[in-house]
Amino acid sequence: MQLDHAFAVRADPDATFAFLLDVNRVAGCIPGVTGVEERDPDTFVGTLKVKVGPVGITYRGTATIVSRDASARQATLAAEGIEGVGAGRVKATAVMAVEPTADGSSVTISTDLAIAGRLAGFGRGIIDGVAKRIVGEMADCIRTKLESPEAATSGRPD
Amino acid sequence: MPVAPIEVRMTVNGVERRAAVPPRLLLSDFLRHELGLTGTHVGCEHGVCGACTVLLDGAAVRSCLLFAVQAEGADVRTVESLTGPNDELTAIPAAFRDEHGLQCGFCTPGIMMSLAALEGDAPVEHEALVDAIGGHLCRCTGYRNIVRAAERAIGVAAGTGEEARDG
Amino acid sequence: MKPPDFEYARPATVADAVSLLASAGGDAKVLAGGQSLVPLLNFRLAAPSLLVDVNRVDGLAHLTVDGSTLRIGATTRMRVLELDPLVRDLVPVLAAAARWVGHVQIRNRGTVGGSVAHADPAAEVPAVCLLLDAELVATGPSGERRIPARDFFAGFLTTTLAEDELLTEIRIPAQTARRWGFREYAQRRGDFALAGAATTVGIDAAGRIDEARIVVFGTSDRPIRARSAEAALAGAEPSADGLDAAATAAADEAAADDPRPDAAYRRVLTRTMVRRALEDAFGGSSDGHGEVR
Amino acid sequence: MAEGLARYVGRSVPRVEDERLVRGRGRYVDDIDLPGQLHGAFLRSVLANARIRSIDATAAREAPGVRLVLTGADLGELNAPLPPFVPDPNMRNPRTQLPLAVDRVRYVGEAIAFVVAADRYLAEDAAALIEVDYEPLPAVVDLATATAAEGRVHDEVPDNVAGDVHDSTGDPDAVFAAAPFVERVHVSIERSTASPIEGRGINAAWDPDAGRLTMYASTQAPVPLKGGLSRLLGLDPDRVHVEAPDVGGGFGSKIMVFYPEEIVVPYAATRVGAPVKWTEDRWEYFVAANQERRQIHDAEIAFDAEGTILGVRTRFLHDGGAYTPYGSDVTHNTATHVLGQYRIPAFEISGQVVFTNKVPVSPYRGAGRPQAVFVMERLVGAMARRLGRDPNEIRRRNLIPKDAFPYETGLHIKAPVTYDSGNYEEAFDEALELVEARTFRSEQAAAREAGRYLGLGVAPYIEATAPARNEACGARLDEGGRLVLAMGLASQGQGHETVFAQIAADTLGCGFEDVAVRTGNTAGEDAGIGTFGSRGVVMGGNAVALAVRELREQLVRFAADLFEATPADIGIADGWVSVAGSPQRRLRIATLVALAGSGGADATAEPGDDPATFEAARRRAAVQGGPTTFEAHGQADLPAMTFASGVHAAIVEVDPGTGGVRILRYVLVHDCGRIVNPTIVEGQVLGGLAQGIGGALLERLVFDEDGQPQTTSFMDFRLPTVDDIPEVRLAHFETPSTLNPLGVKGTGEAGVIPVSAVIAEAIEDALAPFAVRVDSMPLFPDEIVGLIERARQATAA
Repeated sequence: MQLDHAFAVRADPDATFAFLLDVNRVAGCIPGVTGVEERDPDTFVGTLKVKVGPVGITYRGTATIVSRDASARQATLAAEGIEGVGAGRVKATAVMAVEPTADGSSVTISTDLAIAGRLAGFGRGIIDGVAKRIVGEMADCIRTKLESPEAATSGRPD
Repeated sequence: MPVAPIEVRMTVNGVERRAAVPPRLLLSDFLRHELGLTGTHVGCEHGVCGACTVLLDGAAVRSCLLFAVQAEGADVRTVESLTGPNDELTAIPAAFRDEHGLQCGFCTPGIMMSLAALEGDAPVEHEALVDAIGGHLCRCTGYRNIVRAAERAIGVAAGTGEEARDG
Repeated sequence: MKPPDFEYARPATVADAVSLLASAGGDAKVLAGGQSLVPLLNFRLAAPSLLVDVNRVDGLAHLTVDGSTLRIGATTRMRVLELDPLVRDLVPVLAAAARWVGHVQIRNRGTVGGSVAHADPAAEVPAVCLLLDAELVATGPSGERRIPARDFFAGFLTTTLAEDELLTEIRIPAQTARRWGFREYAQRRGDFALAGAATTVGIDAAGRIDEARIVVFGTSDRPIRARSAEAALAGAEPSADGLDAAATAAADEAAADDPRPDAAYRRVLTRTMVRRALEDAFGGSSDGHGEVR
Repeated sequence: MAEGLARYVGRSVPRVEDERLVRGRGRYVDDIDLPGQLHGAFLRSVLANARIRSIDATAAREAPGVRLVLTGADLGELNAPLPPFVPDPNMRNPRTQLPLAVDRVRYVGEAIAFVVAADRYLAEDAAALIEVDYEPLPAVVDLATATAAEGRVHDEVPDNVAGDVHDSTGDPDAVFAAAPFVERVHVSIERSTASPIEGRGINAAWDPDAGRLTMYASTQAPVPLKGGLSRLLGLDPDRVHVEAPDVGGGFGSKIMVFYPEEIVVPYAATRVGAPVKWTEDRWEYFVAANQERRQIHDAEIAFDAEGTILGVRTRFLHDGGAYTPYGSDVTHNTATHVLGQYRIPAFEISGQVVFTNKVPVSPYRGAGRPQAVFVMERLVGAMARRLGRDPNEIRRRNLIPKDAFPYETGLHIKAPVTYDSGNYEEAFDEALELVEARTFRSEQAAAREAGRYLGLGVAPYIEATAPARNEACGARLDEGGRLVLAMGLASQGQGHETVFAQIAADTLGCGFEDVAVRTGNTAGEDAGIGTFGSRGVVMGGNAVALAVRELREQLVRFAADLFEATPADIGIADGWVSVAGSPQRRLRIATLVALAGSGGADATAEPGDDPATFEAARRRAAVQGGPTTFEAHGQADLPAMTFASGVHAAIVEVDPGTGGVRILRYVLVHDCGRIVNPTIVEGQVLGGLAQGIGGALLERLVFDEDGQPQTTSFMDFRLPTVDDIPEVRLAHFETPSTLNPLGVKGTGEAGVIPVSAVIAEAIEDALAPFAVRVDSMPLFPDEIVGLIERARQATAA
């Protein structure tokens, strides 16, 4: 499943791109992510609790920055998670790109999402709805943090 | 460790039943496997097929979408109640037999219970019969004979029948 | 397909229910009719640690009139909404909408509050709440608050209710515009709507439309008020062209946000539903009617 | 032949099954709780194609209530590829699955581990604790591109082709080269599933002291299961007993022999020494019970200006899923059925059975036939368009005439394809009459004036029924004179108990209520194959007739001795045995049984017996000797399939604003030879029609690009409800089969076969103003709107 999200940020493109590569800070913006630990500069482990209405599934997994191109301000993040209890899995590859604009930056995040397990088969747009909501909230949060006065300094998720 | 059982008391087909059950035990499983009332069938466990339909305080409901603990103090009726004290068939099962309203018989008890909920209001509008049957999946019959059985057992209020449904 | 283990509580008061919800730290779920929640539990797509069964909470199953407002307790069954003369009389579009909810066996158990709090984008009652500017009453640890419907539905299965808040009542103003229409379409009767439309319209003495409300549902992540379509109708005399234009405007408005691959189809379908709902509303009877297949 | 079959055969005798079923006293597998009952749950693959690096069941083994956890490694030698249902020379790469996957999974739903616990809830809890470390591989999902896909379902099969099918008759190349007209179509039929309301289920009990395994299974084939189980588990066949109790529908999906669960569950029972029950839940049914229907065809038709069909050719791809236990079986049905009722001198079909990372395929009611009719009738539609003729005129012109039977198609699919009997032209005319085809064009024109879009669709079809030669019946008269039939053949709602009792009662000359039929139980009869291919009444019914006829002869000989008459003068009717010419000399069948059993000694007269005759018979019996019991065995061995046929026609209305299709009236003309029970036959046909409507308008299994099934609930896979079933007009023809003594043909699948073809043509006809083409099934509202929108854009451009 392909999810495309674009948003504008009133912040410098390089600062924005740096933020996107700071997994700890981005993770703090993904609703339901907890316990993020750094394995190496590009690999992180953590837990994602997907919670939308009554749907609640916890995935344990890793996120890896598989490529980064500072000059083009483009990076690719691959994440994979396994259900804490149950056999389900989730895999996502997100291509993030930052372009300069007149009043800041425009960010695009193209996510290729694959979900396996019962959630995948429980149709009628649950996944679309859940994924769209997570990416939407993440984008809002990133924008808010980048545009807040302490954006440049704070390294910790709230 | 599993959550401790909870005491539940309900009346099933006129008989008071008590048991200590885990909160997550579905009413359908309670009826079938704790009480041995296996006439209530389970076809999907997500509330669509209707095979598990029973009467809860007179209303047709999916027993796979209720926990047994929720039936505390309730009056539950299952398909077994449609057979009379002398083993005679009441109107609804007799009509299903007479109209060939079943084949494999798996969905039948649920459908008959949805119709049993209408018995007190008989005769009803044709639409009410179709509405009641509309909440059930039958994979064998193609429904026509189920509708005929329902019409025969419940009775259709004058002027609401579907004319010449079969040509 | 058996549910995971959970603790179960059956409070008798709103206060107890709220404190139980608060005690679970966001890991509790309210069990009302259970017609959406229990399937998710059986599929093990939900795993709350505690279910708070509100079916026996005192004073939540009422259906009363307060001035010109219909007050519906949260645990009122959908079947009551469908059949109660009070609803048919004061808010006929709501009674019609209720008839489209699942099948009778689901409506016998499903609750009005449950449908509203579950916030399924294809659900009928939330659409009518938005249509008629309903107020949703919730109680949390810090007391009661009233939330206008337009601020309540926040996205796919998502509302602005806090995790420790309990929806207790739905307050729906009686229809002032007596003409109404309600349409939805699904591949099978009883299924979630692929798209639907609810409308109320009023006509003044001069035969002009003095009030038009249109809500589209099933196309986005929440029900949508089709403001531009309403504006196009307001003040005009009803005409076929006018209804066409309003339907197109509503479809454009609603389809813009549909992420699914069949969005183009939904646009066509939405247009049809709005057009037909309006037609019903303007059709001969001032009482209108929804399409019942 | 069939003389004397009059009292019950042909009548709508009420079903004996219903007395228990309507009381809620049916006994389905999950209803059976044995002492010490344990419950099982499977862990199934969540990926469509992956290597398994490791399986860690430690936590599951320690979970509350768990008695046993089995992985493939725990099965030892038993974990070998399961036997194919049918060995198939067309399969160049036959593959069957392991009972439990070990290092590779090939579809979402493939079984990996089995947990046995105190109850199903605990078993599911524990199964969720098993950790499987997967290495995902690219999934092969899309049939059209599967042979060139990046992924491989089986590593050693690079093109994912499992087998090839080819057959032809006449000289198609020459015919097409010389034909005045040729039209081509490309059609696509989606994957679907049978979806009985009861899923599969098994309850297996092991008695270690007796070394005896008893298995209750929701299956269409208890007899082959028994044989296979004793082989696979190394048990004496006498100590394995399989029973199909009441079965809540099957439609093909409950005959696999072996499904992995059918070996794992009984094996688990032998391991724990207690009964183990596994009841398939709905999610499991959607990911683990066999599926069917997905085929893509390129087809062409050669014809002349008069509308005579000269030849048909088709190439196809068949989605076989991850394993091919049934080989090319479904595609054989397609090959046999494309020509249908038409006289077509040249035909060629060729195609490939292709592996995909989806649930394996086996026949689902219709089984390759709906695809065949869809291809043929889309071709007829294209031909009619080209010639500017009414398609029904073309159909009528090309039907095989009544005097052409037996009709040799020239095809040889396993055996020569020869239609035994038929009356196609009259049935076709009847269908057009019933659907009011003659007045429809004016009805359609008037509707279009009013902005409504009505269309007519028609399709004739044949159904080759009763494949696989053998079925058996044991018949005996019990002490009370009751005729007891034991059959291995299982019933899934077809009313076998009733139909076989009708045949038996008429064959013997007893009352219907004096016959007891026990089906699906290998303890009573363990020869035979199973219920599939519309063979129950043909094979089973003829086995019953053979057994009871033999029994009757025994009784007649005995009576002739006692009555001092010649056997030819003995008559049996209504449960009375009498002598021709002196009807007062009569005794009950029960009396004769008692006389035989005791040599006259303990026999007493039954009410109504003629006292003088009884006394004389008793004295004769004392000195006469003769049989002490009456028992017979009948084995039907019918070498060739019999061809049922029919015509469906429908008027539909399409709503361009929603894409919705409403069937306004539906006509079903049907010929299954001699009819044993008209009500039951009607029920079969109507039920099939409902499934056909589902297959045309509602039901489709969807897989995403990773092979994840998207339709695993009854919310997403939509079976028709009462609202989706139209008014139906039914007519029966009875053209007896010449291939069996009863003159019967099968009927189980007839209702479903032509429905997609009929609905497709009707939609196309309704939307003729937009000139849309329907070339796929099912067709959903969004696709219908899409067709209209595209047609509008094309017109605009």
